[in-house]
Amino acid sequence: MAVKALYDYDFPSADRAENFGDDQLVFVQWKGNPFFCSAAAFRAPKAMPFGEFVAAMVVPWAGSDPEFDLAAVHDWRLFGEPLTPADGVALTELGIGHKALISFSA
Amino acid sequence: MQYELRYQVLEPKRQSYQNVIDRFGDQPASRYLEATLDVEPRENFHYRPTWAQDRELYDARFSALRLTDPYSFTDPRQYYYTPYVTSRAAMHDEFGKSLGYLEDRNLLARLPEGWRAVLGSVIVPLRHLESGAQLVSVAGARFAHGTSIEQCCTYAAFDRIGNAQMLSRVGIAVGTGTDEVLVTAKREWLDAAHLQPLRRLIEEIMIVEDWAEGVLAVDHLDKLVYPLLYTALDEAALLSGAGSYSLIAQHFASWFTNQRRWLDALQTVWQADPENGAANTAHLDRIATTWRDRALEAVEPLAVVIDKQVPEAGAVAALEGLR
Amino acid sequence: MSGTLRQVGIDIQESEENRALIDAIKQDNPDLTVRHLPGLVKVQSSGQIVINRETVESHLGREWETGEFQLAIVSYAGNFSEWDDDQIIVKWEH
Amino acid sequence: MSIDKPEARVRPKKLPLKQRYSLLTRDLDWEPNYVTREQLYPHTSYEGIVVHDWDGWEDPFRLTVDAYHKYQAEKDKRLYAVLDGFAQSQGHLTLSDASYLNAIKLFIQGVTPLEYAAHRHFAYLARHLEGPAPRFAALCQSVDELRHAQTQIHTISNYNKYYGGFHSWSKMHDRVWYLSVPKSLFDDAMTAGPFEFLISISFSFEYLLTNLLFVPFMSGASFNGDMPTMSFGFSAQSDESRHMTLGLEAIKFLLEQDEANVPIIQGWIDKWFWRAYRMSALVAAMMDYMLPKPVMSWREAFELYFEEQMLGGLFPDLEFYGITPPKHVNDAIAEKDKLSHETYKILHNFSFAAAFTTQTPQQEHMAWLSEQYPDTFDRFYRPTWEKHLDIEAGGGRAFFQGLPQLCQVCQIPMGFSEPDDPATPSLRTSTFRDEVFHTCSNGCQWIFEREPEKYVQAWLPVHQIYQGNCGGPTVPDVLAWYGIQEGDNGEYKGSLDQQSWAEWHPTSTKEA
Repeated sequence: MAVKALYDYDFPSADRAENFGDDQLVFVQWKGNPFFCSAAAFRAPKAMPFGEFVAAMVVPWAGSDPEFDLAAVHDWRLFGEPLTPADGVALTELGIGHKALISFSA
Repeated sequence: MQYELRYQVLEPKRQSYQNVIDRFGDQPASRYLEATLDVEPRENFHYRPTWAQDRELYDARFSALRLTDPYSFTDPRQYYYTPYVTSRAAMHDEFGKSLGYLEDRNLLARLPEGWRAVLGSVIVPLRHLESGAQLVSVAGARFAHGTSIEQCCTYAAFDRIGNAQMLSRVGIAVGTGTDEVLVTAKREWLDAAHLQPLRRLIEEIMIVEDWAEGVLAVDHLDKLVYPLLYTALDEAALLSGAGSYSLIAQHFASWFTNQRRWLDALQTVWQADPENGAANTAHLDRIATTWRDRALEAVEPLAVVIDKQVPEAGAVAALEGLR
Repeated sequence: MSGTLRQVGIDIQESEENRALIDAIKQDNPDLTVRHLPGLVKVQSSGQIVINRETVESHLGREWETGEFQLAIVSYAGNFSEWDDDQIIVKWEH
Repeated sequence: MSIDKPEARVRPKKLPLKQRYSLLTRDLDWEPNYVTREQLYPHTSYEGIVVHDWDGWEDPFRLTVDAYHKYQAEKDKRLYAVLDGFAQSQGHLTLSDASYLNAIKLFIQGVTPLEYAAHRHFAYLARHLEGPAPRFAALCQSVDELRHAQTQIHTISNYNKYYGGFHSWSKMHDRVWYLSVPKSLFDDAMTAGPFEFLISISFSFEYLLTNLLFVPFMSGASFNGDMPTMSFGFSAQSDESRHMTLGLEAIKFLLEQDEANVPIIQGWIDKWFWRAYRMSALVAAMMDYMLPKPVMSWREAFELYFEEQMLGGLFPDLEFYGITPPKHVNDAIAEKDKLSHETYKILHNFSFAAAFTTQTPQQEHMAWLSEQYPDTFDRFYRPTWEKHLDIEAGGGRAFFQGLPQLCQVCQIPMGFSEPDDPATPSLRTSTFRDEVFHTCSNGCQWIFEREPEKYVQAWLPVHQIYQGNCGGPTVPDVLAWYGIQEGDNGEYKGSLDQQSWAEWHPTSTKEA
């Protein structure tokens, strides 16, 4: 349903990919851990290798839970579907695009 | 014990809200300032209005008259809600007493014939004019930029409906407690020749897009209507045995004095604005050119009718003095 | 649901002045339930609540205009089906 | 008429109240013919609402301007006497605890600006609705709402002198992350057409949910020694009952005007119930977690004010017009045992970036929560709070080290669970113009998909920070841009407010 307006109501998305240049937003959820109220949001280079993304962004965040153990991290998922990450592969090459939601268990 | 402490003065950590402190330093501020300054949102609006293209929810561009800092204007009356309603409660109370006095003695119904006609055909129909002015003022309440300005428009809008109701009550009193005079007055507002220029004018002002131009156009009209009908005519009434009219008129005259205070101050601030002063002055001149003569044309027929009904009123001459 | 006896309610600020008002409401609405919450009194009744000017005046010992009810009311559930010089009625319409 | 022998003191006839009111209000209107109706009221057609007879509008209050001023001046006289007395006697020292004021911080930052927004946009209705009766009712409400904003500013002015977090409420409402929740709701309503605004705010907000939002707040204030807030709250509510009447009259009037209006209005009820209900999550958190002396649980208030009064009372009344209860109402009911816990967890996680402080509930408080929420608290929420307590016992305090994912519609961090399963987060995604959008619930997703062109514009605080629009890349940069001052944010225990409170109450025992 289009928005009813006195004129053609059409505006660009405030968070469209181009507003982030070579970067993008990625959301990361630690499944089954209510210590974190929600998934975290990160701005990361599209070309950032997955391993670097985890080390530079996910670990400092998840590590505020004293029970976090990087070695125990498993079952990565992208929008709920299984994801096979490879540390050296860029986020976008893994299919992790702008505003993607990925999750892990630990 | 905290008991003792209650008799000790605690040093406040700050005297006012930060936005007030930023303007005036850390000192106690009036309730008017705290309730007015910087209250209107400024930025980060989430969605665009469906009813106005190329505008934000709050936008200086709703008028051509602009201020670098909207809060360079503050209301000289320092009205926030409480002093406003308190002052108007007193005004309506006094008006009610005046009217009650006249009603108890049936004095309005017993005005000289000419004066009764003036009330019925000129004064009472103006309740519709007030109602139209309310619509114009309330656009300012929504679209003016800055709380200090819109707040004045808000109270003015409410005043207008109050004035319309006072005039209506006069009409009911002239009709000895019936709606007869109101019904006739409305018919005249719609059809009588002497009221049509005025009605046309207010209808055209009601559709002016720029809220400030609308408010000022009404003001050009007010500057004729109020001095003529509630000051000049008041004096004439006293001299020609219509003291009852004077009892009524005084309340409208004092309202107009009150209304002038913020509106004159605002125009001064518009003209003095460091960035927009010259453009504002040009707009104000254009607005005056557009609406002042039309106001005069609209009020003249009223003066003519008054003089016809009450030859000693001298309304045409009085209007001449107001141009 | 077809019942005309759904609950209606009025929340009234607790104060000396309003005590007489609440007493008047109790008198005119025998089925009234009264619940005290901090700062307010919640009255509820099945079907409707009636407030009569005369009853309020008799409890208050002075003249009372139905318009003054606006100084007392905090909230309500229902519909003002009547509000004139002598009486206020809150009930559901359908 | 000439009278030779004047009769003194003839009591004129008295017009019946209803007729007199009509003469003083709607009879002021006239049919324009120097301009067209379309020129005069250009905003009333595009939403598809059909009105055949504006005179069908009834206003049971019949308040004339003179009576309005008389009653309102009296109300304010009483209110400001309480404020002055409280300030003069340093009444803030008799609050239950300084932590109580966190609720009031949330109030001035989150609610007072909405009062102001309502003031401005009821003026819009007073300009743009075609009928004189609803225009006058809207004008009264516009002026009332200004009153509410201002009495709140004045009430809280005294607290602002002694405590943190109150000082920059207006700027914060424009900038701070959690305040985009209420701000976006009102922006949504105000950017809609006049009829949708009327249904969203007058009906869904004022009638359906105002009791739930305000009355427990004010009872909480009373119970925690905050007489000024209780006084302004109840005083405002007395105006609110007029506003509720406007909301109820608005919906009945529009439904009676034309059958074509019914589905449009049903859509707005569905949307706005969920929008307003989602925002009420902040109130739920406040009621259950922020009051040192809780007065009523969210669950109980929801059952009393919403389920019993609205679903049990109002909706059967609206059924007559073919209106059904809001689309996602069962999700809201299913959430009543969870909402406050999940929301306070969000605030607790992120209060390092807020202008209030939070604290982990202590054992006594948790005992109350488990009593109020026997089905959920011990099983789902207590373990996490215990974990926080353990960390704190070791001298730590865990915050969320980063920024949260937000819901595109309600803008609350995505911290809610599936309606029927507290253990599973509720996450919804939609795609529009090749972009993914995340929402927190069935309700928010439905709202997004109904009008994606609107919600793609949302100014989401987290994304704006990442776009570099909020003062800079670091947390201190953003906090400075928010206007947060030292001591406003973080953990309550050890905060400046708590230290001052301890200093001002030297003999009172300190809570651990």
